[in-house]
Amino acid sequence: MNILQKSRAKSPWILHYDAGACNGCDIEILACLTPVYDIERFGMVNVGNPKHADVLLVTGTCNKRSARVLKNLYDQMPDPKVVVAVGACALSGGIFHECYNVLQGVDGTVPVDVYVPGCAPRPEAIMEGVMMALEKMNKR
Amino acid sequence: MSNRTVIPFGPQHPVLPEPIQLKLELQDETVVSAVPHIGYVHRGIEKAAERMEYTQNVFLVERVCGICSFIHALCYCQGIEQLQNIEAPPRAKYLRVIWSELHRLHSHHLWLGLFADAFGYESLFMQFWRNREMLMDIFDKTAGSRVIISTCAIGGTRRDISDAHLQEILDTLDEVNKQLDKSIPVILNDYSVRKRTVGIGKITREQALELGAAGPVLRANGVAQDMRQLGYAAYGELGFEPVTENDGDCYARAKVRARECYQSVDLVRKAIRQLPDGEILTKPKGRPKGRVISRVEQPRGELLYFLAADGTNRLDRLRIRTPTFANVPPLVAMLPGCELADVPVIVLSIDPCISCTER
Amino acid sequence: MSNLIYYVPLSIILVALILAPLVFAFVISIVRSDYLRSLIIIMIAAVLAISSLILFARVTITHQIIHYAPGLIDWNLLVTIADFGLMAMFIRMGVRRKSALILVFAVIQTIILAWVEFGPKHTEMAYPPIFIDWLSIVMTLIVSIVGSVVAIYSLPYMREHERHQNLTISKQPQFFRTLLLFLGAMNGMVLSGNLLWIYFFWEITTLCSFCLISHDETEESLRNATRALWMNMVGGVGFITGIALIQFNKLPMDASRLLELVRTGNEAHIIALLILPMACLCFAGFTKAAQMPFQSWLLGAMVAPTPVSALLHSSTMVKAGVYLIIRFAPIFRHTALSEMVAIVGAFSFITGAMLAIGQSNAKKVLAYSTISNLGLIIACAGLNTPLALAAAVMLIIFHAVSKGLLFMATGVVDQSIHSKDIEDMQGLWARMPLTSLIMVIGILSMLLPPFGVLIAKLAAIESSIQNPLVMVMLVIGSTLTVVFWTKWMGRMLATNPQADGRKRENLPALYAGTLAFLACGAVILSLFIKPILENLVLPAVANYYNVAGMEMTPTVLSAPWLMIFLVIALSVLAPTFFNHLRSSQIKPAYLCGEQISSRAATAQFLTVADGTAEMTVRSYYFEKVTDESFHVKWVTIVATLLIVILFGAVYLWK
Amino acid sequence: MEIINIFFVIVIAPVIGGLLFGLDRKLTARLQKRMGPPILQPFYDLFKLFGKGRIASNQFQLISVSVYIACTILSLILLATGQDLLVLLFVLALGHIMLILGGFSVRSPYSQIGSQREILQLMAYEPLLVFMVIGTYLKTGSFLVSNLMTGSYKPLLISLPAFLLTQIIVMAIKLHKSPFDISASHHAHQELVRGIYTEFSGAQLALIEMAHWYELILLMGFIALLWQTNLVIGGLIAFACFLAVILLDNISARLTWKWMIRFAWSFGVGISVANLAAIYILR
Amino acid sequence: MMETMEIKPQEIIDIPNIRDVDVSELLDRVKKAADEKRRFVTMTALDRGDHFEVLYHFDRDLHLEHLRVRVPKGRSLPSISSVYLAAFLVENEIKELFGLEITDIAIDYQNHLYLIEGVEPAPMAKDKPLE
Amino acid sequence: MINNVLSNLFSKPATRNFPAKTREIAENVRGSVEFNTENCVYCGACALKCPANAIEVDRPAKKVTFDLYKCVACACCAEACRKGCIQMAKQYAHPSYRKMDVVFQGAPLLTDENGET
Repeated sequence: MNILQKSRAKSPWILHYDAGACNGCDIEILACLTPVYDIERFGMVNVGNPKHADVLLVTGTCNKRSARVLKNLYDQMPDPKVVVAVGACALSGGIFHECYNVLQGVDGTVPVDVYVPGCAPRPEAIMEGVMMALEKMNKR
Repeated sequence: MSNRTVIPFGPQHPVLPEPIQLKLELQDETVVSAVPHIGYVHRGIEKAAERMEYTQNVFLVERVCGICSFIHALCYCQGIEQLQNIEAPPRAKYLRVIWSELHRLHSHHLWLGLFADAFGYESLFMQFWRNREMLMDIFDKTAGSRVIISTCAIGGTRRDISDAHLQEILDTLDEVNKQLDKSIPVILNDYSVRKRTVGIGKITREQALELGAAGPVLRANGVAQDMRQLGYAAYGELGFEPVTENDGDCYARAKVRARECYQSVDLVRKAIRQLPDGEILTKPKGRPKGRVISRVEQPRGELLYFLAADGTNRLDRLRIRTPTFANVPPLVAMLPGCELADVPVIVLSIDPCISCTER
Repeated sequence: MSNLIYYVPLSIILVALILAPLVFAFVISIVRSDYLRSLIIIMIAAVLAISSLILFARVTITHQIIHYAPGLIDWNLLVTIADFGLMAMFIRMGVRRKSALILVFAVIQTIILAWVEFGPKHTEMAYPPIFIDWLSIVMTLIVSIVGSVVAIYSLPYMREHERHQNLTISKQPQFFRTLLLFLGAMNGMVLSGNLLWIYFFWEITTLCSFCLISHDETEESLRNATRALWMNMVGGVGFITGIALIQFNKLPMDASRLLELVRTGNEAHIIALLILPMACLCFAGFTKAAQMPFQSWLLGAMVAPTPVSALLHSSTMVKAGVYLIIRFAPIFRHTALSEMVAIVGAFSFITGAMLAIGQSNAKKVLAYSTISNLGLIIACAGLNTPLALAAAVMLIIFHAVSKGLLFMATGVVDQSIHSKDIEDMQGLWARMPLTSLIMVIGILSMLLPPFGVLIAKLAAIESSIQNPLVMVMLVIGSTLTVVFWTKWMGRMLATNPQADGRKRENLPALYAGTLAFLACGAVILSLFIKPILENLVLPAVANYYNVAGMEMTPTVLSAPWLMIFLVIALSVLAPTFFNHLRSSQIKPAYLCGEQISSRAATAQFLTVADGTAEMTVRSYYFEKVTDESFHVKWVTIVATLLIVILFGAVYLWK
Repeated sequence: MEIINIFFVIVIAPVIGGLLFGLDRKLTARLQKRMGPPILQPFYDLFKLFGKGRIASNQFQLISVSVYIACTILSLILLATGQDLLVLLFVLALGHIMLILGGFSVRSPYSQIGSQREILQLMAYEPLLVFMVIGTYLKTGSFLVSNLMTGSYKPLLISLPAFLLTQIIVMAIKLHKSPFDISASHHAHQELVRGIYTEFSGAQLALIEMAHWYELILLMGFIALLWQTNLVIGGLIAFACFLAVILLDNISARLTWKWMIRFAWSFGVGISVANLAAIYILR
Repeated sequence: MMETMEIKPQEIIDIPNIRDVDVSELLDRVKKAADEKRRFVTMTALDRGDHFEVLYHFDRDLHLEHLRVRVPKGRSLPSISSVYLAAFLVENEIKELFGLEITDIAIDYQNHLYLIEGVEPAPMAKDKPLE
Repeated sequence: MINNVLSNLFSKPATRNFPAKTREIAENVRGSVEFNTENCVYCGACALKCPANAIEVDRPAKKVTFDLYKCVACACCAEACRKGCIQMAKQYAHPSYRKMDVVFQGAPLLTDENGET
């Protein structure tokens, strides 16, 4: 592993976009930031700005309006970038997958690299998902 | 050229955990007008509730909002119970109070943390969220899940809490109370926090009533209105006085919630002390028919479910009026005249839950 | 080469610098052909520039002060007659404009002038009326070069200006007549040693500024011109009172002689006699340099066509005011007057900068900035150390170049986008790359290292340490200055990503030439500021004060300016030329995810009800804090008080 | 000697600066009862940013960043080689203004508002720095650092105590620490997203980060000047100030720009002027 | 699907305190409610096949009162946002999701509150298929 | 606040050092759905009860398809199954690079969306 790859693995900056979640997954992502889970140990920072981000965490049932935003955000991220879909809603629409204003999963809008199942996934699962995504990014 | 600054505030914005856009017009940094633009979270739950069986709807309405999911389920179940003319057993009622109040407690911790974050007090945010994890552990242990606990069922609860866990809850609450004693004074007395909250986002009592505010926003204006006064579940037996403040600004709202934290701790303790033994589930009889309005108090305020059923295993209409939906018009009234820096503080002061609002 | 300079007789140079503009002013007022007019203006400009350079070379090579008596006719008599002629004109204007103020001040001036001319004459002329030293040279260079550049720039500008007004008869002849008259008068003023001559040219500039401000003859311009006239007449009264007092005290009427007297004679006695007249002259300088509370005439002057502003602010008019103060600064050194002059100047510096923050009209920002900068120059004169005076002179030079440049560029922009509002200049970088580049250079040169204005400002702060009050005002004032300049630059640079290609800008040759000339001037002069200061200005100033070397070592000059310049230039040029963005790397701006990505060249976002809205960010003007009318009120009151205190201090000092 | 100084500045300063920022993050985490990132985290961030694909909105951004870092390094070199302090300050200001212009150059709401606020931050701290330099002049009669270092003066802190306090304010403003994280916050949980840095990314952002490291060393160098007789003590004082700023960051909310200007210009300028006045009177 | 359960005859429950009003007198009634300082809670719309049933819920001291109007399909309903500004959001929602025309809403989202172009309009109407 | 942060500084961090140390999972945690098809009679009760329609039962083909990515972990299926074939495992479902369905037909197989193994 060269220094660049090591740095990439050690410094994932996260952009979290809630594409229409019930807040369950979102607060679990936020909980990852807190002292008990403290993802900053891995250098993860929630940067809140696509232009700085390496990892896009998407939660929620995507609808057409948020799909538009999601696409825009993804486009604005610099390469290399990975997308982690978090929670049943983002994977397939979950319990809402048949609702009229729900797209079945965000992978129709942006290419998803890692799927984190659960409703809501535990913080551990989310951390695991991000780390898997980084491995994938370094293999590319 | 217009001499107003026009900027989008959201949908993707780090201070707004949820997607909502405020179209802000500013003069220098003073907000002239703010129009909310929503629809990023709309799923169509009311329609989905007509599609799914009424028993399955419990899981659907839990996911209206992941922060106060239990209370949504509670409101729904109480409505169905009314329609089916059944009553939950006493132990279930007390369990419902325990979980409701723990939800309120975790929601208020979450809010206090986010509120601190809104004015850039990161270490305070960390403090509240660290304490909140204690409550999340309780959910994990008692309900088997951290966020959406799925313990409320029509006619009672799905799970019981063992005596060992009850003791654990009491111990945790002692710790929570101790930590609150450390953190709440910061929110209430710290110079920099007071600078950012006192007098910010002020509305009058008349405005609050006129604009249909709900929950802590209303109570911060001196209106003692709390659905728990209706005495649903076991609240009637626990003795309950709503918390009110009179200033109607962000500081008063924070104070209401801070005091409610202590109140919730007390309520849970009382409920555990008075917890009767017995069944936790009454088997539902027949199918719901008729119309009913069910109201409970969410951490964010009054939650109202309108249920119409015509005797099939599906509902005819489920109408969900969430507190944030009611608090959006007051928010629109609070924003003009404030500073841009205060926008997140004011937006958070109503404790917005957009996924509730849009359903 | 040096021989050549010697072969050109001084008389010819003087004729070229003073008389030629005056004569051609009348020629041009009858020339109707655009072509011929342009030819004459360019020719005169060349003559002025070359003559001033020759004069400069001559004085710097020989290190001498030139006293020269013009021959042929009795010029003194001519000046006297012309003086009264001027007074008559002022009275006529007062009548025509129905302005009691003008009338009163004109009459007062006439009476005092009459006393000076026909009253008891005690002193004989010690030196001939033409007096050329380093200061005159600096001023001549500015007037003749920057002024000429403005004159050339006016050619296309006025053509365009009149095209918009749909005039039936062109007023350009009058305009250029006044312009040339102005330049001639300025040269005359700075090259004269005799106070009465200076006064005469001084009053001509007052008259010329009135004509230029009222050029468009709109209601507003006439009103503002009238105000400019009476305010400058107040200064004129101060000037002539000063002259009268000198005559009354039986002192020589000659700048050169006065300076000498102070340097050699029993100073205390003479200074005591001179201090009140000097206060009067400083007062005159304040009015002309538009110091608070006389700032309103300069702000009103911006209704005139932009070249007029460029001229008034850069090379002429306001510079006449500071010239007068600097000219006599050594005389009132170490007096209460000097301290007060510094405070008045510093006050204008800080309040001008403060008021500029609240303005969105480019010309108004420039006007307040001029007031502020002239305040700084006057503060330097008041600090009255060799270093401070050197700083003042450097400021005069660099301010003239940069401010002229900025006004001219604003004029070009105005003719292109039809607005002087800074907010409307948003994204100018994409639409008019050349002009905005020049503007940015102009602004940077007013503000930051390694440009001359800043270096001079640092020297000013360094010398202000003797006077803590002035020092505090200078420090805070320079901070305020940063605010409005940066805002302005930011607005111009604010472009949409993927703005449809870089348009090549079609700038008329005369515009491009004049702008580029001054922009290069600002850069090149800054590059050589250290040798200029060390080899030319500082020795001259030391000599002026009759001190051996500098009293303080100016540490500001010891900085490795060349290295700083190189590093900055390199850091600008490297990414400009060697690090080009490919179009695929250009991404639209972050608009919270709601930008309209297919049209990234706009800053539109989707909003309420899926409609679109244009993202606009306006600069901050702090309307509540910088309410102009409120601040102008208290500033006027405080500034008036300061001037009262100034005279009081002079009185007490006796 | 000069060469060694310059080498030290260009190569060693960012290493120390990066480590200090790493320490900042670690310490902040510990103050919040977290484990926090490894102390080398800023370097990982930096290398990663250099390896990112390049995106920008216009060419000017590249120029502005390049001038920003060049000026920051230049001012540090000026300090290390004992040059004029006043010149140094304005070279630093040039870099800062170029960064602001870079923020302005994109029509993005947060970057532009961030730039506006950055001007205000500049306005808040600039006089405090200049006053300190003037205080130095009053004691030593020169703006030259070399003069200060070689002359036999008592430690400046004894006669200029107020400036220790103002330098802490300046450092907090410069490093965007609460309560002064107004134009851009480190935590991105701010109404302006990343404020002035919103539109910079990849290598540009990395250069800005690096410039911050230089800047931190510069500011600490400034504080160290207050104990110029023994730079080890000076460095320790500077380090203590740095820790104080971190602590301040963790015990304060973000305040508004109005408050910042009012505070910096009343309290900061007030004690600076009082200190200077005391020197004038006692002289 | 679920095994069919026998439906026991049970008392039909309906919400108390409903007052039926005509569309024409709605605004007057609402104004009266406002004068009596009732807090506007929300509105509920129901699609009853040929007409919409719209309920206005008001609260006073935890006590709910309701107004009910029936609007035939194709007719429009006046907005009450001039009296209760708070109603603008729910009125937009009903307008968009049910396809009931509500006129003069204080802030009108033009049927784009929740849904964007391309999503089927009026999804809550009963004639829309249940998926 | 200063007391709080300083006491934080001098006490142990609250961080659970995941993944180096995983914490004990409480009893009764609804982590993920676990199928044990030995006793399965393909009655379809689980599919009927599932609010997210994550389970499909093909009775003639004796096939159960479980879509992990729709599952909301409500444990309704586990409660509905009379044969005890479905349990809630304590461990949470791990993330994956590809979306995969869990199909049971006799023996459990892992397949992706296209039905490939």
